[in-house]
Amino acid sequence: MALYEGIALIQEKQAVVLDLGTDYTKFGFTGEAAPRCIIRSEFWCPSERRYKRVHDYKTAEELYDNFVHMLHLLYFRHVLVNPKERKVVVVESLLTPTLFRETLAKVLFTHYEVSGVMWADSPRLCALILGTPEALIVSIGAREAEVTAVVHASVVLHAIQAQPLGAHAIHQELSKLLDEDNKTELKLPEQIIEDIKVKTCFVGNRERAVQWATGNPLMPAKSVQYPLSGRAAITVSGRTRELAAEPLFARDNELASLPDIILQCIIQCPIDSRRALAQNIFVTGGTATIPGLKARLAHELRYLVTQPPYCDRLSIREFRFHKSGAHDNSAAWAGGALAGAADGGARALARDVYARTARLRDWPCLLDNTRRH
Amino acid sequence: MAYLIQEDYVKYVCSCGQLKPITSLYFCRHCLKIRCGFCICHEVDSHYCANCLENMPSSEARLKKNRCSSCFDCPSCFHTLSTRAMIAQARPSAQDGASGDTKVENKQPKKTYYLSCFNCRWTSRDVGIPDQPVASGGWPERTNPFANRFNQLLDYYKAVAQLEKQEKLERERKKFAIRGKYITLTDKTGLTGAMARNIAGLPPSESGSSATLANFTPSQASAEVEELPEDFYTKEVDLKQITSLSQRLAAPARQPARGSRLWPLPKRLSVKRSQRCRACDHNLTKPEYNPGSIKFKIELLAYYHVPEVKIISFESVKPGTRSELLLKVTNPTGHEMRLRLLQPSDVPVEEEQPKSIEKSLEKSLTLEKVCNN
Amino acid sequence: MELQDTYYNKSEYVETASGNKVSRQTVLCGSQNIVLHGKVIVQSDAIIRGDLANVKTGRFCIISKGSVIRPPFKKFSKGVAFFPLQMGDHVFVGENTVVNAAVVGSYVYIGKNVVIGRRCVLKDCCMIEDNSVLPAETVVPSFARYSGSPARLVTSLPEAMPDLMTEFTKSYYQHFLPITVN
Amino acid sequence: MSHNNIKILPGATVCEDCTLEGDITIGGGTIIHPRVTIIAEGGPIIIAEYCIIEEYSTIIHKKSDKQEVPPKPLFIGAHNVFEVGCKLESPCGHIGESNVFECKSFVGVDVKIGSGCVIGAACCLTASQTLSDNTVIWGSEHHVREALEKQPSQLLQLDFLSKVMPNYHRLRKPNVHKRPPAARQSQDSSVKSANNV
Repeated sequence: MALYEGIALIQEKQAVVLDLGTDYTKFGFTGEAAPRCIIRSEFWCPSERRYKRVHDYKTAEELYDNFVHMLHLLYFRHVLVNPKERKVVVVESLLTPTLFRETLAKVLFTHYEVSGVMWADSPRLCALILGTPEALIVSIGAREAEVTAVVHASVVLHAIQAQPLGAHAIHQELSKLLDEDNKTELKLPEQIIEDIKVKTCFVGNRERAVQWATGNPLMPAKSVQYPLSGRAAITVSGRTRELAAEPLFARDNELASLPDIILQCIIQCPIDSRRALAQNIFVTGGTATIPGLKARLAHELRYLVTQPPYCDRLSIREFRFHKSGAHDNSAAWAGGALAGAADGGARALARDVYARTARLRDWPCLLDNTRRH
Repeated sequence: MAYLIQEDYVKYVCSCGQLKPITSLYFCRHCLKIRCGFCICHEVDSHYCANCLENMPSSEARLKKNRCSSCFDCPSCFHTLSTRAMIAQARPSAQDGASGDTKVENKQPKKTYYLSCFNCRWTSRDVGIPDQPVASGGWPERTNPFANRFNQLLDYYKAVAQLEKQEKLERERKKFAIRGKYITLTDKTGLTGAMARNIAGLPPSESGSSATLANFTPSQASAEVEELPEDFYTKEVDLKQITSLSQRLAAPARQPARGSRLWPLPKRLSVKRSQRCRACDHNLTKPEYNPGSIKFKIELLAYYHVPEVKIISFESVKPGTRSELLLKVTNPTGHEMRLRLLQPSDVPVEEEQPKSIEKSLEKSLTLEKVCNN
Repeated sequence: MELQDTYYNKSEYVETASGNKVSRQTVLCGSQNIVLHGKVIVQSDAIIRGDLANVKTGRFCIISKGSVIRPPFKKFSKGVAFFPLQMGDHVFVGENTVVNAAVVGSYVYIGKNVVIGRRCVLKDCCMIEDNSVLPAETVVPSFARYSGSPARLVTSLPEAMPDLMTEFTKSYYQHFLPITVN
Repeated sequence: MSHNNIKILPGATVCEDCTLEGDITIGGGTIIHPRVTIIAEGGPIIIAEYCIIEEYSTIIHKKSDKQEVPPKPLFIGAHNVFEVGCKLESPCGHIGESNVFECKSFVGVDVKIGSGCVIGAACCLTASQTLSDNTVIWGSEHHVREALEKQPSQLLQLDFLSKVMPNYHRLRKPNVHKRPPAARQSQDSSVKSANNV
């Protein structure tokens, strides 16, 4: 038996790693340092004659179709391998809707007949990239920012924090500020807003942010003329460039800003792990690439922890940050590539098991998270 | 042809329940059923470059990461780059007219090559890539800045997985030892494990992995976070020098943020696909190997077997009046065909259609089980 | 839908022995260098630049109104040469389209208002959608459907493309009927 | 414009099958393919040397309300290439040298163009803007970048065309034999620069 296992080990096809984000999908092979492709999570829909986003769905059937089209595109246009009899590592958030993951499982197993799927949550995969026992993963994606504490390769589930502080929040603010700059309703398409953000926006340091808020700013950064097709160029003022990402740091009574939820996550973790977590913060996700964001986050954390309500409840004053071993937008993916390559997919849910049970393990489900003897 | 430029007025019911125009349907002559792109199995048949139309064996394609070795895409606009020749004139010596030897050499002007884009006029000189003495290949490659760290991590986790496996085996063996009955010769000597490792090309178990485990250093967090450079607030922004997100993501391994870091992208290969009926595993289409060929070895299209219905003319439907609809039905086969038009009341109630994919999966799974037993 | 009949003014068109129907309102420069292989329709205000280099089309090609078929040039170290332009059978070129390609294969559909850049190669069975721009030296592989500016692959075409194009161009020719206007 | 005043300098190749209206000067070495439309309704149009104007291109000197009297000319520099079906509308002004107006591009009235620019195929510039030298615009989204160097000159193509075109086309004869001194100067300088390339 063992001999056959050995041969199976050799013949096992290189598995693929799939990270299906809201805006961008990362796809590639295990054991490789970077994904083969990072493309928008959308596909050409011939019946509607437009690009359709995978995450635009109303019913489970529609989502099923979206997955089929998207995976077809990924397999046959980008990585160029047969999906059949090949394992998949799916990188997912812990807060992925059940419908989404179950439909994805159905598509992978029944439509593409993959031999196994390893479901891996992104915080633990990010922790793999670091290799430290404790890590506080701050993942700022398209829709949400999620703060997750990983202690000894386990996620502290009750401490997970998530707020809609992602790229979309920035886009909304940016388009509002651009309208103010140009004194008209511009109604720019999402892609152009994104391009303006990528090319011009940055996050200033805390001092400047305070000055903006109090209304007596320093010299604003230089404004930019952004050319548009078919109409006059628009002005992107220095104020807009600097303040577009400000919603991430905006505090109100809810205490739901990005630094707030990081501190709240630490508070909710076991007391003996808090210091280690604060000293192993890892900021990742596509939105974390905005210049200056990480520095500002550090300033805010160091300031806020001295303020109520945190000053009484947390004795931590030192925060340390990791520099990532992968690009920000594909750190979780790279963790998936590591995890998939390391154990050869031994932890994957095999197709025949799925066919027998037709269910996935999921942490909110009592069947999976209670100890059975 | 009308199928490509008009909306699909006439749709056919595929055996899986989807409605599709006749051009995207297949006819399995073994099951005698209509199939569509959704309910058949797609397979990668051969890899080729869509630009130079050269085939690449799939093993080589895997090695080269599905990239053509001679064609490049423009990193700025993603159009195909063209190789252009320049005759380098050895100016200084010609002006000097020094010795006879150099003159003889200069008589053969040296040709050098550079890459240039006809769409956006980007050239390999824009980013300072030196001209090449040969027309194809030889272009320097850029590597992933994180590749080293990734490989370290990979080695480490492989070693961890190995250790885990060993421990597990050890435990199993102990279990067996207690029971006493099931000891086999191979298990006792541990022969197979070593063999498997040997075949797999892994280092012999103990020494190597423990060394990697010992030498591994987890990522070090630091209190310092890269601050935004001070001149960010005062510098003019040159939009032409900052790359767009799509330009960055086109090279997932490097993600250059500045235009001067753009590098020619080796062209991604395309695949020819063959398609297979899921129910009977027979090929529905199989293209010829030659990339330029439009012929198929097997081509079981519904278009060749199923009567085609076309609308010749129609009257708009008004309540209470009869409207005329003129249809043309063509029989593509050389055989007689019987045609029956059903009244709405004759249409049988469809029940099992949406299930058919899962059914076929279940069938194939039971087949597997039979084989295994 | 079946194609509707298109009528043309009988006095406007010349019909050759091989069945080519060529409008008198076209500019056929260097007509001795232009070979239309039969049953080809060239509609009014189309320009075919045979003076620059040879232009050859296969059978059942349709060159619509206002389109320009123009052999491409290439620079060499010792001068410039215009390349002959070859077009296969069953090719449709839409209205106001500019074709600067080197080779257009058979069963190719080019929409209207398209720009095909210099020395492009369109392999057999491909489709360029309306208003697209193919930059110079693009190779469009078989069964590819390109769209946009610059044009990119959007999706693939059905395997029956040769039959569809054959039927389309043939029925276009059959439905291209003369009427006499006094 | 009721009367046409077309001045064709020696060495220019101008097909008969094109529409030229108004006061137009065509420099030596310039080639005008058939079915070109040049309308100088708002003032004279001066096309310098070594330009190529391909089929169905349109150059219009638009009438405008705030026109000066006498109207200023629209001056198009040397070595410009107007590809098939492009359209240039301008009230007056100056187009630099060595620009390429690709197929079906459109340049509206308020656009100022330097030298060495490329207006990509089917790009439609309507908003008022100024293109600095060596600007390249392409695609439906009007991506902009700056080319490293000027667009290469088309002298070789011009050479070929001026030899071949007379064999196949009826041409308009050059009607100005004495070059106006201003034109000569600029031509000389452009020849010099061509030699340098």
